[in-house]
Amino acid sequence: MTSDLVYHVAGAGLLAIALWRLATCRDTLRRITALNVLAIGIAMVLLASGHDPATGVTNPVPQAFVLTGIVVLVAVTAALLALAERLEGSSDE
Amino acid sequence: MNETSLLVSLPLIAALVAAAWPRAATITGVIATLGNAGLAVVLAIRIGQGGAEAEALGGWAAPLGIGFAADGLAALMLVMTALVGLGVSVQVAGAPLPDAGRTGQRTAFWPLWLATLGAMNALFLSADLFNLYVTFEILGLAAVGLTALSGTRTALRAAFDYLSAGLAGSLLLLLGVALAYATAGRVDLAVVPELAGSHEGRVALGLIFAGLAVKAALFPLHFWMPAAHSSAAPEASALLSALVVKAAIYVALRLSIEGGAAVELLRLVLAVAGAGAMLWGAWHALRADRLKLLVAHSTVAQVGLIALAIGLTTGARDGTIWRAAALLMLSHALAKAAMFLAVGRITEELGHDRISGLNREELRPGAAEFAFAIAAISLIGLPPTAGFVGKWLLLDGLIDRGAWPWVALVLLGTVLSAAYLARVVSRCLRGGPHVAPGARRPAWRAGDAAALGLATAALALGLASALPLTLLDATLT
Amino acid sequence: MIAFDLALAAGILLCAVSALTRRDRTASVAAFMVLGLLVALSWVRLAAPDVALAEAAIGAGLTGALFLRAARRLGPLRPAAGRTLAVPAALVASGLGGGLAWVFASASPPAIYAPLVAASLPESGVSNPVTAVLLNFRAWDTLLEIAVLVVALLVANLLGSRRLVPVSLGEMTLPFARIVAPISILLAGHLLWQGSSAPGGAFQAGAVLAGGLLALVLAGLAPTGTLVVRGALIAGLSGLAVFLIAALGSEALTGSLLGYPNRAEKVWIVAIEAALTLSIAATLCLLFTGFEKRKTS
Amino acid sequence: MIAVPLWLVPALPLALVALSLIPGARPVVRALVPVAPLPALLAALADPVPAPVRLDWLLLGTEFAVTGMARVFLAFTALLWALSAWQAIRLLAADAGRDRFITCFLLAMTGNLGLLLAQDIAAFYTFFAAMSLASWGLVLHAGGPAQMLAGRVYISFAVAGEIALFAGLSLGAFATGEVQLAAMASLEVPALATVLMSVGFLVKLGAVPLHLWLPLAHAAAPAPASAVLSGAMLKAGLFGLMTVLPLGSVAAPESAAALAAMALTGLILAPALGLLQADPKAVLAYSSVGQMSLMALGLAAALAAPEAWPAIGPALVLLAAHHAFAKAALFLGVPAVWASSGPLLRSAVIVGLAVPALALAGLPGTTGWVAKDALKTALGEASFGWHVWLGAALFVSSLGTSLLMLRAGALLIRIEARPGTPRDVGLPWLAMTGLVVAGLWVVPVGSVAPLTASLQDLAPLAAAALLAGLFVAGTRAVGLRLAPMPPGEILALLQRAPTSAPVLALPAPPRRGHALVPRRREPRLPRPERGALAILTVAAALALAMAVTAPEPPPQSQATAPAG
Repeated sequence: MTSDLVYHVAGAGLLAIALWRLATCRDTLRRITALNVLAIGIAMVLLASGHDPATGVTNPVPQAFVLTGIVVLVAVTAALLALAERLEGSSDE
Repeated sequence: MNETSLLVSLPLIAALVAAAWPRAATITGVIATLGNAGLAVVLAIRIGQGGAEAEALGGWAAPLGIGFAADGLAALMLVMTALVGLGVSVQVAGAPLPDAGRTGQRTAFWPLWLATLGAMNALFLSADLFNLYVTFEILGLAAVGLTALSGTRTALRAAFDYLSAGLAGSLLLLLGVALAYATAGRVDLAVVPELAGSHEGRVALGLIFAGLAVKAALFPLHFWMPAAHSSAAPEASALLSALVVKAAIYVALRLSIEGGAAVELLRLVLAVAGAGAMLWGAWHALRADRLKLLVAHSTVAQVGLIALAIGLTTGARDGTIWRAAALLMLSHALAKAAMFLAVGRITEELGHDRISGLNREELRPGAAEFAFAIAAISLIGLPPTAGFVGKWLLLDGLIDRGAWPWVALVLLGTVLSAAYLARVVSRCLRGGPHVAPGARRPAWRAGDAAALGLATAALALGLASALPLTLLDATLT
Repeated sequence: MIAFDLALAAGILLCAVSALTRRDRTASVAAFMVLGLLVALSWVRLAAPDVALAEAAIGAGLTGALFLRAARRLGPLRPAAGRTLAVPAALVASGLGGGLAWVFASASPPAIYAPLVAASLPESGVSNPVTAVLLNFRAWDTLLEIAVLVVALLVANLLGSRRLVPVSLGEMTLPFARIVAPISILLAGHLLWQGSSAPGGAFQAGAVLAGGLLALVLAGLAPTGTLVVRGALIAGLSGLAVFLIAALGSEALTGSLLGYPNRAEKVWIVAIEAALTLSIAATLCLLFTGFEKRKTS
Repeated sequence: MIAVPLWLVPALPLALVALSLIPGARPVVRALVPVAPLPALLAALADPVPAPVRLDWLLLGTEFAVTGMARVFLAFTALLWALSAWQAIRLLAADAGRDRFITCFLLAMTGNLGLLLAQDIAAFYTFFAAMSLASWGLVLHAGGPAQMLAGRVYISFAVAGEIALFAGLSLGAFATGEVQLAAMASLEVPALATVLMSVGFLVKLGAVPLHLWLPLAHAAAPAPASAVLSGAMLKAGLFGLMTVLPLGSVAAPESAAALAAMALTGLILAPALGLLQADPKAVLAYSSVGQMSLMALGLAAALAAPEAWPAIGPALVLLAAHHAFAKAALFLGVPAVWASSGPLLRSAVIVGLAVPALALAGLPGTTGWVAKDALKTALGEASFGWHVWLGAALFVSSLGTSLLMLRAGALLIRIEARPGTPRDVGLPWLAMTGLVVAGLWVVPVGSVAPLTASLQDLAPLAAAALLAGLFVAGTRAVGLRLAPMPPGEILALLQRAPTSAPVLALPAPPRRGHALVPRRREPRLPRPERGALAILTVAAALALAMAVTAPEPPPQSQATAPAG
C-alpha cells in the first residue's frame, strides 16, 4: 500500500461524496460547495497520478493543470455565488 | 501575423476594450465582429485551397505544448460562428433603446459576446484536451452572463441552473482528461486512439463524452437548456442556441472522427441519445404554449438529429455522414439564430409570445414571420436549404448502409419538426382580431434585417452547398 | 509515513462529509475551509508545493471567504421539500467513486511529460518547472484561464452583486489590517519573484495580495468610491490585456504565438507575471466585494 | 438565331424578382415581365439546340440542357408565359396588388421554364416546387372568399403532390444511386418510387380524382394566370410523367389499366360536370380536365403497349402544344369579352373565340383535328386488351369537348362587359389566336403530315350540336331551369355550410378571453438535483459500459495522426 493509493482513494471518495450530495440536495449554496469538493477530488486524483513514488517528484504538467483548475474554479464559484445571491435577493419581487 | 492567432486574440482584446470603455462598447463590438468574420473567411479560403494547417503554440510541439489544428471542419465552424455573430451583432447594435434599463444591458452584452466569440474560436482551433476544458469554462461562464442579461428572475434562475449544470459537465470533462493523463501520460487530441485501446482510457473517453453531453444539452441531460434558452433576451438566445451548444457537439464530432472505429460504443450511445432527443424535443415543442419555449425545445430535437448523425458516422474519415453532421450544424446555427431573432421581433410587436395569440389583424404576414418561415423550412430540411442538403447526405449515407430503422427515425423526426413548426407558421398566416392590447408595429423598420439575412444565408448555403462540402474535404488529411 | 497519509485522507473525507451535511451554514463553510487546508497539506505530501500554496490561498482562503459572505446573505438552510432519491444516488455515486479509485490506481501514466519538461527547461528561461509549464510550454492555457477570471468579473459586474458593507469586527480589526496589509504586499512580491525558481508565482502572489487588500476593505480603510471600483476593474482587466499583447508581440518577433524571443524568456515571463499578480489581486478583490452598492436587508 | 446561354432561362425571371424588391425599379420590372420568357423561346427555337450548361456549385450539381421533347414544351410554354404576361400587366395595371401578383407570376415562370431544362432531380424538384407554390399567390390574388377557398384547396393538393413527388424522387435516387432525372425512368427504380412520382405529377396534371383543385383554382385566378395554369403548368405534369415513366421499354398492364381508368373517368366526368357550371372559366377548366385525361389515356396506352410509344409520344406532344395554345387563347379571351362593350365588337370577339373553341373541338382543318388524328393513328398501332375502347373514348372526348365549348360560348355571349377593362387586353388574345392557327408550325414539333378530312370526323361535332339543340329546345319547351353548380363538386358541396365572410380566417383559438393574458402561473419548481442525478447516472453508465467493452487493439493510424 503506497501513499499514492491512499490519495487516489481519498480523491475518489471526495468525488463520490460530492456527486451524491449534488444529486440529493437542492440548496444552492450546498450545491456550489459540492461542486467545489468535486473539483478538489479531481485535482487530488490528478496529482496522485502525476506523483512518481520512485523519484518522489510530481510531474509539473499535472501540477499546472491543477493550478489552472483552482483559479478557474474560484472564478466560476464567484459567479455562481453572485447569481445565487441575486436570486435570493429578488425572491419577493 | 497569422489569422489563427488573430482569431483567438482579437475578440478577447475587443472584449477588454468594451468592458473598460462601456461608451465605446458597441462600436468596438461591431468592428471586432466584422474583423473576425473577415479573418474567418480568409482562413477558410486558405484552408480550402491549401489544406489543413497545424501550429504549435510557442514553438513547443504537441505532447508538451498546445497545438492549433486549423482544418476544414474547424474553418467551417469558425465561419459559421462569424456569420451568426455578425447577424446578431447587427441586431443588437441597431436596436433602438426604449429606456435607460436597456443601455446597461447592451453595454454588458458586448464584452460577454466577444468573450464567447474568442472562446469559440479558441475551442474550434484547439488540439488539446485540457485546453478544450479551459475554453469550455470561458464559454460556459460567458454564456451564463448572456442568459442572465435580461435580469428577470426566471432568467437568473435559468442562468444559475445552466451554470451549475455546465460546471458539473465541465468537471466531468476534466475528470476524463485527468484519467486520460493517468492512462496515456499526455492529453493532446492525438491521444484519443490510444485511449480507446485500454480499459482505463475508454472510461476516460466515456467521462469526457458524458461531460460533453451535458454541455451540448443532449437528451437526457438537456434539463437545463429549454429554460435557459427561452428566458434569455432574444439576441442572447440566438447566440446560445445557434453557437454555444455547437461547441460541445463539435468536440464530440472531432473526438469521434479522431477515435475512428474504436469509439463505436460511444457513437452508438450518441445515436440513441440523439434519437431520444429528437422525439422528446419534438413532443415538447408540439405541446409548448410559448413561442420561445417551442424554439428552445426544437433546439433539443435538432441537436438530437446532429448527434444522431455523428453517432452514425462510420469510423472511416472519408465517409459522408460526418459531413452531413457538419452541414446540419451549420444550417441549424443560421436558421436557429434567425428564428430566435424573428421570435424576438414578433414578441416585441405583439407584446406576448403565446402561440395561441399569434393571429394577426391583417392577413399579410410581416418580415419577421417571413424570416421565421424560411428558417423553419431550413430546419425541417426542405429543399433548397442547407438543412435539406445536410439531411440528404445523411439519408444517402444511411441508405447506402442499409440502416433502414435509422432512416425511418430521421424521417419521423422530420415529420415531427414540420408539425411543430407548422403550429407557428400556419397561425401567422391566419387572420383574426387577436392582437394584444399593447401591440404596436415597432418603428424600427430595419429590425428584421438580421433575421432575414440569416434565414436567407441558410437558404443560399443550400444552393451553394458545394462550398462547405469542398471545405470539409480539407479535414484531417 | 503511511500512517500520516491515512490519517490525513480520513480527515479530508471527514471534513468533506461535514462540509456537505452540516445544517449550520457557518459550520459547513468552516469545514470546507479546513478541508482546503488539509488538502493543501496532502499536496505537499504529494510533492506539489506550488499547487498546495495556491489551494491554501485561493481554494481554502478566498473561496471560503466567498462562501462565508454568501452564507450570511442567503439565510439559513431550508429543509428540502419533496422526496430525494438518496439511496439510489448513493449507490450510483459510490459505485462510480469506487470504480474511479480502482481505475486511477491501476493506471500508471507513461513518462511522457517528465523527460520533455526536463529537456526543455533550460530553454524556458525559468528553473521552476511548474512556472515553465504555466507561462511558457502551456502559456496558452494560462492565458485562457485569466480570460475565465475576466469573464467572471464581467458576470459579477453585470449582476451587480451587493457591495460589501464594511463591518466592524471589534477593536482588533484596525491594527490587524494595518499589520496584515504591508506583510501581504511583501509576501506577494517575494512569492512572485521566487516563482521563477522555487514554488510560488503569479497566482499565489495575487491571492496573497488580494487577502491583504480585503483586510483593508473589511477594516474600512480602503477607499470605496466609484472611481476606485472602476480603477480596480481596469486593473483586473489589464492582466489579460498585457498577456494578449505579449502573445501577439511575441508572434510579431518570433513568428509564433507566445513563443518568447530567445534568451529573453525570463524577462517576458516575469513581466507577464507581475502584471498578472496585480490583475489577479484586483479581480479576486472585486469578486469578493462586488460592484454595486445596494440596500442590504 | 442568337445563341442563348441556358442558365439565362431561369435566371432572367429570377433577376426580375430580385429587382422588384427595390420599390423604385418596379415600373421597369412590370414593363419587362413579357420579355422574361424570351431566352427560353430563343433556346427552344435555336438550331442546333444550345449547349448544356453545368453548374457544379448549385444544389447537388445542376445541369441545364434542352433534350428531346422538352424543346417543344419549352417553346409553347415560353410563348404562353410571354403573352399571358402581356395581358396580365395590362389587365392588372390599376390593381393595388399587382406587384405581388407579378412577383408570384415571375417565380412560377422561373419554375415552369426551369423544370423543363433541369437534368438533375434536385434542380427539377426545386423548380417544380417553386412553380406550384408561387401559383398559390396567383390563385389567391383577388382575395375574395372564392379565392380563399380555392387557395386552400390548391395549396393542400400542391403540398401533398410535392411531398409525394419528393418522396418518389428521393426513393428513386437512393435506389439507383443517380441524381439524374433521366435515371428515374430506368427499371431499377422501385415501383413505389414511380407511383409516388406519378401521383405528384398526376395532381399537377389534374387527373381524376386528383383534379379537385383545378376547376376552383382556374375559376378563381385572374384570366392570364388561368391561361398559364391551364396551358403551361398542367403540361408540366404531363412532361414529368413522360420523363419518369418507363415508357417504351417495358409493358406494365396493371399500371396502364389504373391510369386508363382514371383517364376514362375524367373523359366522361369532366363534360358532365362542366356543363353544369355557370362561370365560363370553370367550364373551360373542366374542359382542361377532359383534355388532360385524353393525354393520360395516351400515356396509359403507351404503358400497355411499349412498342407503340414512338408513335404515341410525338402525338401526345402535338396534342399538348395544341391544347396549350387553344386553351390559353380561350382564357385570354375572357378579358377581351369584358373589354368589348358594343354589340358589334362583342360579336367580333365571340367569332374570334370560336377559332380556338372549334380547334379544341377538333373541327377538320384545325390544329386540334391534326393533333387528335395523330393520337388516333398512333393508338391504332397499339394492340392490347382494351384498345377496342379507345375509339369510343376518343369519340366521347370529342363530343364532350364540343358540348363544353358550346356551353362556354353560350355563357361568354351573355357575360356583362366590365367597364374599366383596358381595350388592349385583346392584343395578346389576338396573338394567341394566331398561334392557335399557326402555332404547330412555329413550335418545333416535327413534320405534321397533311391529312385529308373525312366526313366521319365531323360526327362528334354534329352530335354535339344536335344534343345541345335538343337540350335547349327541350328546356325551353318544358320551361325547366337548372341551378348552376359551383365548381369543385365534392369540395364545394362540403363547403356549402355557410362560413362567414373571410373564409381563410379559421376558428379563433378556443380560450379567446384568456389567450392574451399571460398566465401568472409560477413554473413548476425546478428540481436541480434530479438533473444532477441524471448526469451522475449517465456518467456512471457510460464509464461502466466503456470499461466492460473490450478495448480494441490500437488502430494503425495512431502513429500518423497528430490532429490535422
